[in-house]
Amino acid sequence: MMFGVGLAACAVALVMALVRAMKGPTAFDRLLAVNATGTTIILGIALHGYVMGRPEFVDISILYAIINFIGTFAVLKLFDTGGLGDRGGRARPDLPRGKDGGA
Amino acid sequence: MSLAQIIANLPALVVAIPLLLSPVAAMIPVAGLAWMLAVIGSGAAFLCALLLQGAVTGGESFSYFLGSWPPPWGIEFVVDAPSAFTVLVMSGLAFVTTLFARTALLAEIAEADAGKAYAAWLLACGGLSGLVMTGDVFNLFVFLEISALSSVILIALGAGRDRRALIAGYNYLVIGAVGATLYVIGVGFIYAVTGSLNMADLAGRIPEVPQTTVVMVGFGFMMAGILVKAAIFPVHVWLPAAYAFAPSAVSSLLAAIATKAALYVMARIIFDIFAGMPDMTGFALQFVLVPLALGGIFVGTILAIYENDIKKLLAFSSVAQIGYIALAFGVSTTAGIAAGFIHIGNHAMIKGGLFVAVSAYAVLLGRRINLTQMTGLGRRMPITTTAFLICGLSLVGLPLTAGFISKLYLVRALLEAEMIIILGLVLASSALSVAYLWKIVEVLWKPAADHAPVREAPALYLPLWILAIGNLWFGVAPAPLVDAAMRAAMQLTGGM
Amino acid sequence: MLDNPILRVTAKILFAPIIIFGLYVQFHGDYGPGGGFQAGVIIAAAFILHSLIFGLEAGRRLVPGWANLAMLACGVLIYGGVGVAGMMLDGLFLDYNVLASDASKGQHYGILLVEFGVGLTVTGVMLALFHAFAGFVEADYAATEDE
Amino acid sequence: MIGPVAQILESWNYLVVIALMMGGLFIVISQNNLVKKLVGLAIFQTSVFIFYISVGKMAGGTAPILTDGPETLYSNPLPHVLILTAIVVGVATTALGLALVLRIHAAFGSIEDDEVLAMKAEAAEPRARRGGDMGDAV
Amino acid sequence: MAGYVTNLLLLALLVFILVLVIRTRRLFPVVVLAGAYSLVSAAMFVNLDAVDVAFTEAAVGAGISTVLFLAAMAYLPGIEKTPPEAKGIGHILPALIICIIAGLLLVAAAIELPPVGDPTAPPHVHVAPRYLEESGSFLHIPNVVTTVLASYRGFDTFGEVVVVFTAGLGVLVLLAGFTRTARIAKSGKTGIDGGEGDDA
Repeated sequence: MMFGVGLAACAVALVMALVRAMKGPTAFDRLLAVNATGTTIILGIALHGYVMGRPEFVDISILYAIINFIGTFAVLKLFDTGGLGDRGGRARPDLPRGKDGGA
Repeated sequence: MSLAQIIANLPALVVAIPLLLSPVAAMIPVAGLAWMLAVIGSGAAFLCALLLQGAVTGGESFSYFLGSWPPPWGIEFVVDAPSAFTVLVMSGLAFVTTLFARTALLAEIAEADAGKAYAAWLLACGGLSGLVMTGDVFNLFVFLEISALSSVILIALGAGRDRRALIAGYNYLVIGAVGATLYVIGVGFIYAVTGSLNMADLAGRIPEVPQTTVVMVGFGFMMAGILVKAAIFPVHVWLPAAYAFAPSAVSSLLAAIATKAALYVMARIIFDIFAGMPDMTGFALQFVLVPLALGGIFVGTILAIYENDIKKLLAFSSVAQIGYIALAFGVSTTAGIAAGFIHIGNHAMIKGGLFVAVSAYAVLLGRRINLTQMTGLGRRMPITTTAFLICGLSLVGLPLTAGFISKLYLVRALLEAEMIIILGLVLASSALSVAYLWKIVEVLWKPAADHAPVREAPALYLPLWILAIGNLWFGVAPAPLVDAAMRAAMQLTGGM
Repeated sequence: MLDNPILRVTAKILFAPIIIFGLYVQFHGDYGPGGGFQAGVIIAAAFILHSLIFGLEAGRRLVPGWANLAMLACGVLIYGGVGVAGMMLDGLFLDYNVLASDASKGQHYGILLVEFGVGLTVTGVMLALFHAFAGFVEADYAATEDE
Repeated sequence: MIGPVAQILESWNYLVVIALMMGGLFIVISQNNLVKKLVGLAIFQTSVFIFYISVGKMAGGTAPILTDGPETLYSNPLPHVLILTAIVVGVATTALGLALVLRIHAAFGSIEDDEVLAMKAEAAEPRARRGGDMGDAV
Repeated sequence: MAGYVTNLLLLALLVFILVLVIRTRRLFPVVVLAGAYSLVSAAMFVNLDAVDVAFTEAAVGAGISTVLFLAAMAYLPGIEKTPPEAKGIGHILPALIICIIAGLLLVAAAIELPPVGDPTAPPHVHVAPRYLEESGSFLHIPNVVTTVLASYRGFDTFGEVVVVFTAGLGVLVLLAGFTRTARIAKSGKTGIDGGEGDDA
């Protein structure tokens, strides 16, 4: 029961994060919202395991936590330096730099 | 490995040798050594295919259980007359084109890339052989992708000379991936109602499935995917650019073997997996495949007549020839299918030879060539051009060449099936194909403005003349080819 | 590359645990979700994180280009090697039953080796992909000339 | 089972997945942008994966990792294996496609299909201006 | 029941993301949305008992693919030029027709399929039971997916490894290779790869 409630809470948080991702207003709001979406899904997967009676699949959550971290980091680096390489790729004047540039 | 072990594992070796030599070739930075590996790999695969062909001459068929798991639980390789025939044609042509690839490929790509290029070359050979051997519908998808991705690499290698090769590669990749995904959707639907992935098992289970709509849709999507890969009109759009902008050596490999595997798979799906649904496949053949094949024949031929770039011209001609093969399968009698297999073999030799000759010109001229630049080449390179001419005449179907045998059997099959109108159309398109060949021949022997000295590319003689003589040989003594194709057709149709 | 000490320390702290998690996924694949492919991606992710924070050149010092190429080739060779070993021991291609005296044990060895091959190739390829993409220099290719 | 309506309700998973597939396919066919085509391809393929996994689902079943407990129902592992392979193939396709897009952008300066095609036609004409001198081309 | 509701929610999310992808013109959000699509489908795989698949999809679709797209985005224009639907219906009509026809065909077939989860459906009774049975009794490996992947269908996995290898090879040739021009390479300037290229 408790896990079910937790799962429902995750769903609510997911929707809220998505609303923020849609509304913005800055690119960083969206980025944080996408990150939060990932986090709620990590939690959701972990709780889902308990609800379904197979809690040993927490591995997936750990994996996604790692991936989410690296992914967010890559996005930030792209915003910051304009590329993922040492020289930062080409100059990207059209990339959002704190100002709104999302959807 | 002892000889007995090799004999026992021939079906796996045909596929595994090229695939396993490929990573080794990728690590070798020396172009010559990598080429040696490619020759060894394709040569060994050719030998295995010859031995396999020998093993099925008596009309037997056997299957090879990978990992010793019996089907339908494991994956099996099917060795019977059709697969042995197709794999023999493909590995033979792959071997011959590999022989000449050294000079031709190095003329067009950087030497430092050669190791990886030969690795991709071996992957394409192994992937296409696997496509033919496998008896599992999902494993077929994996091989479809191996061959597609490696072909894309090979095509994109042409970017060193012409940036349009990149677009050709991209289009082939995306169109091919969509085709493969359509195929996978079809397999998924069939799996959902049969629970099996093994071709033989499927053939037994499909007639008993109550949900006929699912079977029909599954069949349709599988066929749609394969039609894309086989470059049947109107989904042939990737083919002309891919052949034209790839390095010449790659064009000859792809033209000789790439679409043949997909055509074989098409025959396998229609006449083997879905043999238990003759109404459905008959309808699909008569009202879809035959019209598309005829469309391909005419569109390909007419576009070839108006094309000025020699490689693109040959590519359009390939679209037309693929149409002939599809048409022959569409007749769906034993004689028709046999005609299809005969033309698979002959067209591989014809197009292989023509593209090898074009590569020889390209090596000499050092650039992509259109017809005007070929003026007078017949006088400067008589030996190469004679071989080119033999293959070209074979393409048109002149008596005493292999192409004539193909046309003969196709015409006989059409007569037998009483498809007189289609017969007339085929003959008309054959006459049209003389037009584009004549266009080339005229240019080749026109006196050139400058009297350049005779210059040949002797390194290419051996493979080129193997193919040219093959065209003559199978035109005069077609019995081995025809017999093998007949056996293949008999086995596919169940000896009807 | 990035001077932020927090990031550098975080990366250093995370590097080893990610790889250990990858190895866990690799060898625990028989008992839980995971296997060579997933492990390969995770281990490659550790190296990608390293390259993101300390720069591509540092990443290349850690895994030089030739080593990377060898990784992706050797994985395929190990997988195929297990198959060939099956043939040599009078079995069929990829037949693990003959690898040990007991068929069940042979299957265990076979699966372990094969998964290792998968892991090696995938690690190599993912790393090579990241380095090729992030280190791509457009200007080098812009000069491609048609003929 | 009971009637067509009940049947549709029981297959809703399939129906939504088919809509997703076609959405992905639509992006691949209709879009001009080469990157968006690849994204569409990835979505198309992922939707097909969901279809396969739905086929393998067993009501009341659990993940096909055996437990010591009493009689448990397990979902069908075969589609899972197939899709593992297909995911890998998908990422391979995406990576190769992206590499080609980068090279196309370097060579043509555009990643819009129609613009690049227009440039192709231009490139097919003789290009006397550029000459054969490689010196300034590097 | 919880599984049923979760499934519904996730499917709705997927549709939502797909619509966003079609409508968004900036490529950067499109790429991030594609990652989110993968992630949501990974959650869906967990719900449909495919934990191994979820594991892979999360690692590959949401992880590696997104990072690769991001790395590529550094060089590419960030916005789509006039999308075809803005130019009028004529530009998207053929695609629309193809998709609708294909979709209707699939729907016609899907209605006939055994319902999701039906334990008597052919896939559950034909081949798979042997895997579930033998994996425990003969191979002694609890994860049946691993057994099938590496042993029963080991050849598929061999092909899969070869595909990955091919992709790696292709990207090395294309992005760190020497295809620029054969002539540059021959004129002695081989191997200019800016320091980071593959030097093997």
